Formats: sequence, C-alpha cells, structure tokens
Amino acid sequence: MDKVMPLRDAVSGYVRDGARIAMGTGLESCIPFAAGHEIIRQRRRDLTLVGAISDILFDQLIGAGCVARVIAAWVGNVGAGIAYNFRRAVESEVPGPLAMEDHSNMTVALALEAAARGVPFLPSRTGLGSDIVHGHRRLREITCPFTGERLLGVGALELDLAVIHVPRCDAAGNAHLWGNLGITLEAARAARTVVLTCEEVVDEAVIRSDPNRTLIPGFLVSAVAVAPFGSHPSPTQGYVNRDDRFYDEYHAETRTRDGFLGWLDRMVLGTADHDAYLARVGRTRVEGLRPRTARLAAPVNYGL
Amino acid sequence: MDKVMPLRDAVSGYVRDGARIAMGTGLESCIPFAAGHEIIRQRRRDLTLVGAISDILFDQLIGAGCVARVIAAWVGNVGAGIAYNFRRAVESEVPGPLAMEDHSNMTVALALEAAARGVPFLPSRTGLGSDIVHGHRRLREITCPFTGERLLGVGALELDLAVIHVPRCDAAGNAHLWGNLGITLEAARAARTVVLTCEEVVDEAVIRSDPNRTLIPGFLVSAVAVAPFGSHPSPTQGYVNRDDRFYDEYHAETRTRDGFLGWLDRMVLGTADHDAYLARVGRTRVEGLRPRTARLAAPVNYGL
Amino acid sequence: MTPRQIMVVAAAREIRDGEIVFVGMRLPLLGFAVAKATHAPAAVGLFENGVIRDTPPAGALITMGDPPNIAGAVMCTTLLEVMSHLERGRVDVGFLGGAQVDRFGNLNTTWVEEGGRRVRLPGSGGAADIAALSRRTVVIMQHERRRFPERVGYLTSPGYGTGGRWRSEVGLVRGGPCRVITSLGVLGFDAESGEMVLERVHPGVTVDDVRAQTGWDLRVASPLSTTPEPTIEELAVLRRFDPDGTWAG
Amino acid sequence: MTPRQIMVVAAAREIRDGEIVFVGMRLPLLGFAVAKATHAPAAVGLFENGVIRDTPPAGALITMGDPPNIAGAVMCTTLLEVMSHLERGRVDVGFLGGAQVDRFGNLNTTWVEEGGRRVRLPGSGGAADIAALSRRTVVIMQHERRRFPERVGYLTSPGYGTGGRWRSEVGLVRGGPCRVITSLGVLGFDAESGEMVLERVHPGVTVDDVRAQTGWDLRVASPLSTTPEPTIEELAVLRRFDPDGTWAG
Repeated sequence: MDKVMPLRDAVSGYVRDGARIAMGTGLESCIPFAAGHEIIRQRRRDLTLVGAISDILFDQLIGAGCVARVIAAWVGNVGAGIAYNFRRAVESEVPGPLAMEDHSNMTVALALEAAARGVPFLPSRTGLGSDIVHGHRRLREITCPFTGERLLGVGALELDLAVIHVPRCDAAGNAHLWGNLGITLEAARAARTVVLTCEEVVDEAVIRSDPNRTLIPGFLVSAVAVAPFGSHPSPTQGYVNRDDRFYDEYHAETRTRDGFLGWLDRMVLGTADHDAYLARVGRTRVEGLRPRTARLAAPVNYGL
Repeated sequence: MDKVMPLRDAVSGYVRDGARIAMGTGLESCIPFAAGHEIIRQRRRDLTLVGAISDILFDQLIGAGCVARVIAAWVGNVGAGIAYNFRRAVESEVPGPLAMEDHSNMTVALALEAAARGVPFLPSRTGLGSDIVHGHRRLREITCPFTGERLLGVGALELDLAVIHVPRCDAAGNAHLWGNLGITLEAARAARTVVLTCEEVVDEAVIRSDPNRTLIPGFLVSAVAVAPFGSHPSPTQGYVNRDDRFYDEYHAETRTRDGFLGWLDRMVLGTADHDAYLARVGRTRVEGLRPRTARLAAPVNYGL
Repeated sequence: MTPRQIMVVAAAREIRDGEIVFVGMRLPLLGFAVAKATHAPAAVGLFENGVIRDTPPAGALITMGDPPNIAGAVMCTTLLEVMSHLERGRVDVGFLGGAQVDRFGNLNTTWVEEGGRRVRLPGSGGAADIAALSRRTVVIMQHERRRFPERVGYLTSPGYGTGGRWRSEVGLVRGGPCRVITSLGVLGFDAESGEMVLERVHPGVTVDDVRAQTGWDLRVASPLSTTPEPTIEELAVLRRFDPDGTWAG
Repeated sequence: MTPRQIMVVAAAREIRDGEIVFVGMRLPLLGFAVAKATHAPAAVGLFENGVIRDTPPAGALITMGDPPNIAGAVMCTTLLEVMSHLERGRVDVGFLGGAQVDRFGNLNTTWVEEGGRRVRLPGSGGAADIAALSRRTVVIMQHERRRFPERVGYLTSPGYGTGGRWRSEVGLVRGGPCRVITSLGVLGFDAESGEMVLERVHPGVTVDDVRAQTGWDLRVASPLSTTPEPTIEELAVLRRFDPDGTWAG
C-alpha cells in the first residue's frame, strides 16, 4: 500500500485540532521539525503535545499558539537551556494558557508503553518522593499485590498520533531506524496512528533485506512524507548533523515575544513549505550539515 | 575485558547445581545446544530451566537427570511434537520427579521482563480464564488501581543465569543479534549474569560499527565461548540452517527410556566436546547446513 | 482434492484483506499464503517468536524460526513486542490448534486422559495469549471424537468458557473463537450462548458423520450448507507453496 | 587551572573502574572521559536517550543525541531499556545537575522563585529517575547562595528528603547522593542524618567563602581537607577532550 504523500497532505489529513500527539520522541535527534512547522502553517489548535525531552519544537508550537497542554519531562532548548515561549505560556499565559503535566523521562515512557501494550498501567520504582507525583492525574502510589511494597503506578497515555522522523522507510511505512531510539518505539505503538517523515523512501527490498533494522512496522503508519533535512536543526544519524548555531540563534532571538513572532514569520509562516524553510536557513549552510565521513555498519548475512 | 574462554570453563565457572537458568530464548532458533550438552557432560543437577518454547534441549537435559523444575510455556519437540523425556518425568518421575510451572509465552516473557526492570510484577490482560493461572505461584488476578478492571499480575522471575547463543560478539560480550529475538533480551537482563556462545568472536570495531545491532551489552556477560554450529540442530540465521532430520531421528530414538540413554551416550556423554559432537553428527552433514546463498543487509551509514 | 486442502482454503477465507493475522504454523501458514495470493494481498502476518511478514516464507518451514521465515521478513523483533500488538487489540484474527476443543470453543493443549492415564502435552506456547487477546480466533482441528469432548479437562486457551457472558465475567476484554475448521466441516458459535454450531459440512460429509465424531449433542445450523470447494486459483497457489503436499496432502 | 577543571577531575575520581555510570552532559561527560583514560578504563557509560558507550564520543557534543555520541557506541537502544538497568540496580553512579540543591541533597529543576516571581524551569528530564534509582549519585553545581537553599521549593529529584530514613519511608529501595561537587568545594552527606557536610575546599577557597554561598548553617567536616589538584595526566586528558576549554575553561 503506497502511503507516500506530500507533507502538507499528511498534516491536513492526520493532525486534528485537539489531538494528543507525540513528537520529538528521539529526545535530541530525529526531531520532526518539518512536520511541526507544517502544523504551525496549517494553524492547528488545542493540541496536547507529548514528549520526554522536547527539543525546541515544543517551544515553537507553543509560541505559535497551537498547544493547549504539554505532557513531558523536560521542555527547553537542548542547545541553550531555557525555552522562552514555554516559560511565557506557563508563567504568563502568553500567547495563551498552557496546562503542564510534568513527568520524568521514565514515567512518560512507561505511560506510553502501557498504552502500547493495551494495559491500563505499569508499576515502577521511580518517582517516589518526588513532587512530580503530587496530585498527578496519571501517577499514583500503589501497593504491590505480590510483595506489599510501595510502588509508583503509571497510568496509560494513549495517543491520537505519533509524528516520527526516520532515516528511511518504504512506501508502506516499514521504517529502518538507527541511532538512539528514545521513546520512539513506545510512542509509535501507543498511538492510534503514525505519520512518518523520512530522509528517503527506499524500495521495500531494502527494508526486507534487514528485518531487524525495521523498528516501526508499516501497519501502524498512515502517511509517509519525504522530507530530507526534516529534522533540521536536530541531527539524523548518517544524513544530517546538528546545526548547533541554530539553537543559540533561536535562543537569542526568542527571548521576547516580539522576537519570537519575528522568527516565526521569517522561518515558518513566511515559508511555504519545508524546502522554502531550508532555503531561508540557507542551502549552503544546510548542505554543510551533511556528514563528511562515512561509517558503514559491518555486513550482516541473512542467507539460507 | 577479554571474557573468551573454552565452553568447558564457561560451564564449570558459571553453571551451578540448583541454579535457575534460561536457555533456548530464541524459541526455535539459536538454541544453545553446545552449552546444554556441556552442562550434561559436567553432570549439573537440580537445575530450574526457564524458557518459552523449549525446543528439544530441555528434553535432553531432563532425560539426563540435570533438571528438578521447568518454568515454561511449551516443552516438546519443535520438529515432531512430543518430548518423551519430559513426559516420562512429569507422568512417571523417570529419571526423577520434575516440577512444572506452566506459563503462556506471554506470561513467562513478562515475568522475565519484570525481573529485568527490577519491579516485582507486571500487569497483563492475558491468562484470565485459563487453568494455567489456577493456584499458580507467580500468576494471580489483581484489580487495576486506576480503572478497577480485573487484570493478571505476573510476578518477577529472576534468573541466576541466561545461556544465549548469538551470531557474533566481541571479546567483552557485546553481542550482535539478528533474526527473531523471542525472549532473549528479557532473559539477558533478568539474569544475574549471562554466558554467551557464539558462531564467531569479532573485533570490537565490528560491533561498534553498528551499535543498533548490539542487543546484549557486554556488562551483562561473564563468559564468551566460541562454538560454531553451537545451535545445531536449530538454526542461527546466516550461519547454519535447521537440521530438520535430526528432530525426527531424535523423536524416533527417544520414544523409550533405553532409546534415549543410547542417544545420550552416543551423542553427548560419549563425545568429549562440541567438536566431537559435530564429528558424531557428521562433518559433511553439518557443513551441508551452511547457507547456500548470501542475503546481505542493505548498507547503513553512521557517518558524521 | 484432499480434506486438508479444503481446510487450508477454508482458513484462507477467514482472512480479510488488510487484516493483522497471528498466523501459526502448517495449515494456517498455508492458508495465509493462499489468502495473500488471492483475496487478501494487504494482510500482514505476525509470529510470536518476533517475526512480522507480509509475504509467504522464502521456502518450506518446520517452525516459525526457520531461516526462510526470517529472510525477507518485514520486521524481526521480540516476542513481547509482537504480543503488545495482540494485547493492544491490533490483531484481527489468530489461528489456533490443539489436542481438544470443547462445546464452548475452549482448547486444551496441556493434559489429556488416554485410556485412564493422564498424558502430558507440551502446553500452551502462545495459544492461551492468542485465545485471550485476538479480536477473533479460528481453530483448526482433525475432527475426532477424542478431540471434541463436551468439556475440556484442562482449559489451556479460553473460548467461551461455560458460555454466555463468561469471557467478560473473567475479565477478557474481547475476542473468542468465530470458527472451527475441521476435517469434516466448518463450525461457528451462537452469538448468545457461545455454543458451537455446525454450519457447513465438507463435500461428501453428512451431519451424522460429524455427530459421530463429536462428544456432545452438536447443534446444527438451519439451513446447513456445504463448504465451497477451493477455486482453481486457490488450488494453484496451494500447490505452489506446498508442492509435495507435505502439509495439505 | 580553572575551578571547572578541578570540578571535572573531582567528578572523574568519583568513578571507580568497571562501574556502570549514568553520565549526563558537559562536565560529567568530560569527567567520564578523564576517568576512562586514567584510573577507570573498564567503566561503561549509559545515556538516557538509549546510548551505551565505553569510549569517549567521536567529537564534541552539545547533546547526548549528537552524531559523535552515536558513532562508535557499543549499543544504541531505547530509553526504557537503559532505564531498566537503572531500575534493576545495575547503575553504580549517576551524575546530576540542577538549579538548586538543598541541605539534604534534594534537587529542583522545575520551579524557582526569583525576585518574588515564580520562574518555570525545563523540568526533570531523567534526573528524577537517576536520583531515585542509581546506587549513588554525584551532584555537580555552581556554588551560589540562590542555588543552595535550606529546602527546595519544589523537590524534582530526591536526595534524602527531610533526612534520616526518609528514602526508605517513601519507598525508594536504594541510592541517594554521596557527593556534591561545586565551584568551591566537595561536599558529602552524613550517613545517619542525610545532611550535607563540607568535606573539601578547592585550593584558595575558605570555609567562610563556602558558607557565604550556602543558604543554611553548613556543617563542616573535621578535619577539612583541600581538594587535590588535578594531576598532569588528568589535565592532559582534559585538554585532549576539551581543547578549547568550552566546558571546563
């Protein structure tokens, strides 16, 4: 089944106002910025964003007014610390109120894994004694039915959608991933459906040559959008390195609300699509992020 | 740290009488027969064997008198159905009594995953209504602390040891695996330590060229024994195909206790080590199990 | 045409296009191959050892872990990850076999009585999980009286238990058998009571033949129909995947 | 030699050979590199994004997800798999930072007061997990009075809570901070009360300097010692991994 479509159609078809969406599940790599920017351009509203470490994508979506709620362990700028739009929204309701459901990396991952497995909760030994748990809707102390110990119960967190940027996949959405995986696999299985952006679509023979490299099966996926540099400024191993400077520039420019609005107009609202965004960043700059050396995986034989 | 040692030393050093050991975690491939045979030769006793689908290795260890208890979902002959030694032990206490803790594939996997995560139990929706659960020491009905639903609680199953056959690893025990994984990764993390047998030891640069292929980290591993064809008669993808005929021969020959004792003397007790076992099987026959065609995984680039 | 060929094709017809299928070995595996090649090209097969395939295996299989089932698979992963799709409710149909099936579709693969002696069978494997968690299951069995007792002595894999609302009462959130395909016919289940009902007999088989091999007073659908014969296309596919008739001969 | 160099080397010395280390970024990452190259060649580093390395990264890093931290890693996996080692008790030492640390070693990275205004910080990330589940933790902080309140306003990552047996009372099965390495000195914790104790001051720093930057009546060990200066070997390694002094300059 061919699920390849323009990113614009993937977003208009599968990202609904009010949806609960995981993005940035790679933690600090493979962040789906191209998809996030398209969500901003299509002015989606009242989204609940789910993540562990959010990179600056959450900050951009919050500043653009797309977000009503964040469920995450860390919302900042992975290059420079503070995420100003997040702070303005939480502290001063600018551009609007933002509800925050705090987690640790582990509790948000377990909440997704519970949903991925179809169980209402999972137990853990983390979180005990942390103020994160106080009055939490999804985290509560439980008593172990086997040992009587005190444990943390982590309630399932179902997703409407996971938006995931991958190195390569076939047209049916069977995706090869490499590099650190973060909470990507849990989010994919916890979601009602998945939208993939990818550096390249490959023939299904490439995927089937290495089934252990397939970490997201196509039957979870509804749409595949080809978006080279789709994780910029975050890296996608072997395709694009981190644009470190971008994080510092964003940090400096978004310190004020007006600064952010200028950034947003120039980089997102004022660019028609991801190609136009990349042109705005600068083709030379972007091409300079391509890996300079190849490091190929040792051969593996599936022969019979 | 170089953990490579002869299989004889790995077994004498790490397999203790009375230990709880997972073997055959690949379900029907990568079954560690070479290690199992060495356990028989060294006459280990009172073992608790843990597995999902056990292949015929459990049957051999039971018949040889090494086993006091089995914790598994299926004990048979994957090629031919019935495992006669298992039946004789459970039905007639020959060669000795055998305690059986029945599971489904999922409950034994979850019991190991609980131990791997260091939590005392995990909840599931399987098992409800099955007689497997009645009076079970490790499976019990619980009430969900979030939803009030009835669930199955699966108690953690800690292992003293996991014995795992892998395609390749480095001297420190960092192992590349491919093919279906069964309950291998859960068992490795649920165990106090791991003994690996492998088709080949490779340079650590091979492992590090593809860190996503590493599925068992060396810090879990105590010993690495090189054992080409170490999974015979079960397959190891890309190294050796299944010896189908072997399962039928074993089935026919072990129908009686005397038949099994003859088989055991000829194939295991009468062979000094795995090389001698392979010679007994027949070098030509064994070499005929090598893959005839290569099917190489598509290249992956980790470059930067 | 053999009874096993009829069984394979009947199994194939239980798979709808695009469905996620817990396949199993032998007859259901052939059924999956036939379905893929005919009416259900988009079906995806899951195997509890961790394999996900959307094409038939690259060669003959004895087990789901054999190299031809790995080579060319879409994905190879862990048992628990595959089972998570099952537990989450993503598996449309799971195929099951067993030593015994009873009036309410419960399966026994653990302990049977034979000649007054208790005989130990291999056990559940993944069957109890597939029976508990698939959206529906299809059971494939030789139709013999010892395999069709009124009530299994050991309930390994739940059907409808003692009938009625038993599944939800014990906490099962979905599923149950929808079909039993045997060497004599095809049986369904009454939606209210959960009791097995003979719906079709294979060509040349009578209701009395079926009753004689069933350990209780079997209900029969009215009207009863005859299992449609395999089409030429289905038989051609079957011969392609099982040229020696090893599994469906 | 800079205070940050002293901090990095002090961090390195907290790692014993063969230990499993939850590394973190910046100063602790450099500390891990120094330890590996000197006294702890068999140490293994875990990163919560899923990376396991036993060598320093292949180049400079801003985040643990940067390509030089992936290339040449021993293993790349999921957050939950790495965290399972932590929860199981396999992680010997975890490094933590934060906006604030209090008298009992509790960390705050969520909400602080600044000039009467509540300021929202990024949050826990993995810190609450590492603090709860490592066998011991080492905290690295700039020593400033606003960062050392007597009691954190929001307890993100547990130290010894309110002291004494608090950790076991709330259900934590192990761990707690063993060291706080600051820009002024090195602090430990009283084994009974869980209270922070000044154990070492960096060369040229006085007890009064430390007290002036600490928000409570800080206990001081007797005898108090001076942090040993980095060795030539340690400094050489540090220069190799941080040639521009970006992190430890």
